Amino acid sequence: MTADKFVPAAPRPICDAPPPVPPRRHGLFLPAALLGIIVLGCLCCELFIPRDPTYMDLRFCNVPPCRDFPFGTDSMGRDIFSMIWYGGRVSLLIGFAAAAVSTLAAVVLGSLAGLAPPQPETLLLRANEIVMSVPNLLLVVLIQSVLGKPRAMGIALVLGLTGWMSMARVVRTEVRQLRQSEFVLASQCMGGGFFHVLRRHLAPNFLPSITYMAVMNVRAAIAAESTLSFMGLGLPPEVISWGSMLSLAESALTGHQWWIILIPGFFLLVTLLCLTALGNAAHGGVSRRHSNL
Amino acid sequence: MRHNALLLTKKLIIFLAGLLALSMAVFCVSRMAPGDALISYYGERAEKMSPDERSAAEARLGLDRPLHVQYVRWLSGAARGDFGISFMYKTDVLSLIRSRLGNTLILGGSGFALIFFLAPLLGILCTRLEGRWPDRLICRLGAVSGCIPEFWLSLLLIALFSVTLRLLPGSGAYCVGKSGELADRLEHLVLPLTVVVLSHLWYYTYLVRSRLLGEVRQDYVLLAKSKGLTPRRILFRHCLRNIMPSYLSLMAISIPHILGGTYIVESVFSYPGLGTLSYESARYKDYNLLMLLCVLSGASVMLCSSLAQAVSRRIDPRMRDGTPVSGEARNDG
Amino acid sequence: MPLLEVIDLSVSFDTPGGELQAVRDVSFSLDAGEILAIVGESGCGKSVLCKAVTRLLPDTARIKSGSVVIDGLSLSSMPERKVQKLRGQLFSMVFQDPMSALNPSLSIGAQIAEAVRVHAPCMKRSEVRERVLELLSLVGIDRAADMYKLYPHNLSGGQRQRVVTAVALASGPRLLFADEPTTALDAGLQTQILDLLRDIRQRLGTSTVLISHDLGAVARAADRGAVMYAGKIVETGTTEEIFYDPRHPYTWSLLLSLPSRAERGRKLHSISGTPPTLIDPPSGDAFAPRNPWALEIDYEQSPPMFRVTDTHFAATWLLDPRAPKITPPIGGNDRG
Amino acid sequence: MAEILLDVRGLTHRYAMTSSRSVTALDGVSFQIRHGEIFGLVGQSGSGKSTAARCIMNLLRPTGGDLHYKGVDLLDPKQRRENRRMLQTTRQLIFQDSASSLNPRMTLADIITEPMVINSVKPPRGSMRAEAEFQAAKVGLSPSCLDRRPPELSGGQRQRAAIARALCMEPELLIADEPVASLDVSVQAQILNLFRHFQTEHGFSLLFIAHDLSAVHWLCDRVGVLFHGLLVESAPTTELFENPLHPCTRALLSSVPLPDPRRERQRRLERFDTDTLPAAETLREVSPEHFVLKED
Repeated sequence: MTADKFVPAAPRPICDAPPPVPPRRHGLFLPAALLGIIVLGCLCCELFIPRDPTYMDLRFCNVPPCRDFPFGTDSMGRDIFSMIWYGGRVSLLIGFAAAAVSTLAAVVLGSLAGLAPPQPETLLLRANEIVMSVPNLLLVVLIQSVLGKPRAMGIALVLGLTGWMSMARVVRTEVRQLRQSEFVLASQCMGGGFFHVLRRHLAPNFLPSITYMAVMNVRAAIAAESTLSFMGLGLPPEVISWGSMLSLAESALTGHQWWIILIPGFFLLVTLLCLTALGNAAHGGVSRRHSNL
Repeated sequence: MRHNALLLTKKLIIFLAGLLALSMAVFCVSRMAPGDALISYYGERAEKMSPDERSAAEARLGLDRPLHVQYVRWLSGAARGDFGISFMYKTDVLSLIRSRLGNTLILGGSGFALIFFLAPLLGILCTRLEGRWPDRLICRLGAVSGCIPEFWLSLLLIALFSVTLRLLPGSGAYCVGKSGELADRLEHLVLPLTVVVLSHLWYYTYLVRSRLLGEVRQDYVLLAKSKGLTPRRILFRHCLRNIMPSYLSLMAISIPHILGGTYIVESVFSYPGLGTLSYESARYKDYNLLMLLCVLSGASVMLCSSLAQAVSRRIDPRMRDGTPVSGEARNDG
Repeated sequence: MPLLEVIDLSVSFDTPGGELQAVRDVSFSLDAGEILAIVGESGCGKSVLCKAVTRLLPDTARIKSGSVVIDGLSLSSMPERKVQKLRGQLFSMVFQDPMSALNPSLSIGAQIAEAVRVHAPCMKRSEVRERVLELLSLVGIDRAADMYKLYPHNLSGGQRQRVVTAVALASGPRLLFADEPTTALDAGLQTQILDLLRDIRQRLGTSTVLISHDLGAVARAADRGAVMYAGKIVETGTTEEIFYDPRHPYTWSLLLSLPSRAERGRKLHSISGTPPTLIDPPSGDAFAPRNPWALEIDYEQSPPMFRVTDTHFAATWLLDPRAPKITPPIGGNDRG
Repeated sequence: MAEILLDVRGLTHRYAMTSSRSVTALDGVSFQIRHGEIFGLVGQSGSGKSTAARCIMNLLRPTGGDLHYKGVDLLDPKQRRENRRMLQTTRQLIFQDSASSLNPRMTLADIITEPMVINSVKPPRGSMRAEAEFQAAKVGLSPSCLDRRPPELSGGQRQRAAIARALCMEPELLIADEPVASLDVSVQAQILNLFRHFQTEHGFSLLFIAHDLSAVHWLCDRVGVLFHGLLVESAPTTELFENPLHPCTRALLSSVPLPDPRRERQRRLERFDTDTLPAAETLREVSPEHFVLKED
């Protein structure tokens, strides 16, 4: 140590900004890739499916998986491998269409309730409560009977119309919270109009939870379609979807044809799981504070 | 005292108005739907009827009147406790429901009880071991079980336990002629109950877990810890107590939800309960049955949500004193 | 022998950005009946230090080195179960926000009674009640019997902090850690709570470690002070020494930036820049980049604790005999 | 004497708690702010300081009283609509908590230029980015901060950004609601210096709301003391601190901590009980500019 270091230091530039926080990594690759494969496979199924999925070849009923029929055939002699990809289209379409309807309804009605003065708000909430009080299954059947013969888009509409209620409540509370937040007040002080506040402040803060809800709606709609079709309330067995494929499952139970139950169900489950993982990622994790316990 | 009576009356009026609105909506929707109600009464025969016979039949069932007249007739009957007859079963709707209600209550009630007790226990386990393998395992399993559609899970269980292993019965509530035997009933209950519990348990566990995780991040946990309390005591006496109001009100709201969840399970397992009944009534347009089922479930939902409010008002001292829980003191700094 | 002795304590957190060194080689001691104030700005590690000493840190924190000895018991090497038995009895804590530190759904009587009963499980109901009432009047709450059944939201901020203090005192601890007990309160209430701490020391002989960012609180309540910056104690001494004869440039800057010291209308002294991040902190004196009195060596080597008097130590190269003499902006014979 | 910019007369606000119960946050508060003056509003927490600020910014609708700003009646919707642009640009508010008053999903550059975007002002320095850089440099923020979002920055940096946002429209009345309450001592000094510097440079009027009396003493020209929604005393700063007349003011002054152990330990708190406050009082001028609430 030398004495010449004991001299007043020359002023040095001060680094003001803290270093950027490294982005957190989610284990998202697997679900995204799986879902991508399933969606792509369903969309481009004409390119690779070996047989016409609607063709009923009565010579080959209930064939277990083998080289000709990788996933076996069902009780009407259709090739399950082809049906999976072809029917997935319908299932995914219903899922996305229904989610679009229900998310739209939830966002519009939820925001209305969140922005409305107390009196109309209670009215909206009451109405919501009454609709929610009918078991979902009954509601679906009711609306469907109004709409008439089951078709894919009809089912999507029905599922969309019955799936928005709880989402609307979430939207309402979020809108209320955001509306009272100080940065919205600040923007109003500066003269920001309704649409400015909506575009610059509400929507960006709102997007994660909307995405989450939309993804969860897709998930719920796909599951509901399969349940309905299985119970004979949805698509008839002639219209191929994962749900209608499973509607043959009950007879397959007694005949020990496991592939008829397992394979479509497995695809269904994988899709639902991937959607859940993606939805949770969009929602963001739990708060980063530490447990005090 | 007077204040309370007034409040109660107000609630009662809101409740009745809600039921009225619900019944009106269901009435309109179901009658406007295309399809033939006579099929449920006369079966195949309805399709071969001549126009005269048809109108006679409709007149006999009161279906020829204008919609509002039909509704008023239904309403006045309902006020006297007469909900009409089921077109399909040709018996009084009320007694029909009464005969099936018990089965649904056994399945749904025991499922509800299991979920009600297991969810906090699992939630506490997860909170205690947050981030370690049991917590992660429960979360993963929960995510999977929450995704499986109920009917498919039922199919898998039936395929495994009753078709392949032949251990447990896969359909019905009891074997023919054994409706009084407890063991037989229990045996029939195992599989449907498993499905009901598995498909709902995760959701509630997750809720309890995330609430508890929020609680253990509060400062009062540190104070309790610096008193010298053990973590278990803090969890049970402080954290669990604090989430109880919201948990109880959530569970109260969920009663109809869990009961509704049994509908699908019932129909897969051909379990004679309200689920199969409501499904049939909607499908075959058994108007009176449908109306009563909807009104009943609506009433139960509304009752349960008032129950939920009452419960949380009673338990939470902040609500009991009439102070809003949050957003009141914020106005001034 | 001092009641509390902390030697070379270092605490780190594992964060996504790397290892955050919240507390770095901190040593201090506290005698029985003494009030020591640890002052510093937010993020300097004073709260972490307090929680590390009382073993209340979350799982993500690691005590890397050092030892904590309270009343001859080595706390840092003790299993958690044993520490649990000592909490409340040997040492106890008062927290910053009295609203969140009290459980909102238990009555304050129940919360104090719980603290009484932890270490005296055989006590009778009536005795517990007696003791709770005694504690409530000790912390200056009138009409204790009426307050017993009230809930935290029924009380005002000052009363809540008094209740928290009562909880902390329930089992007669010898050492009290008060983590920013006055931050959430109005100035008048701050003074009252600080006076309460002194009053308790007077009556029960409880030693107190007072953690604060407020120099006024230190001036009112503490016998000794320790100034913390970027995870280290940079200066320690009696309160008089810290306020009337500070030696560390950071202490100077803190005192000079107070508006109550400044002349009306004259620019306030302010510290430029922001504190360093404690993830990978700079070598040398962490305060050097913001220090107008910095020496070249400050950027290279961190200073040791230089002795000023037997009670007064400061970690700055300015106290080295080789350093140039500068006139301190505060100190010498300046009496405020 | 400069002309009056903001005239508050008999401002009253009640928060409705339930249909039957309400809490009076402001009770007939009157004060004036002149051009180029710093007016401090002090009081304990819950004395109605923030409510006053929000009423003046038209964020809350007062239950009674008159508010005039530059001759515009702030409570008259018609006049407000006619002068909308003037009101939006010349009145600015800085909140206490910069963490919640800045949108966590916007970058600092966007935050600082937001008022210009809203009022579609053509940036005098070419682009919005250049404008943001200019304003940031003025408040001492390095340009590297401009692409960050508020949660990544320290409290002091966020509050600087909030000030930059308020100043970029060159306001005539700046209302700062406890702008330094949640900041550290050294950062507080930086921010207070900034206020002082900009006030002398731009000559705007500042309504400075605080509970820290030493900061108010250092910064303000005139001070008003609020107590439970009542303005009990208002006077030029030195006059108020040297000659406090109302017991509330004296109690408040006696609670200021001193960074000096010997004097601090001798300081005695003056107690003041709410019950001793007489029911009917009016504000009277006892010496020039010094108003005290006195019994009729």
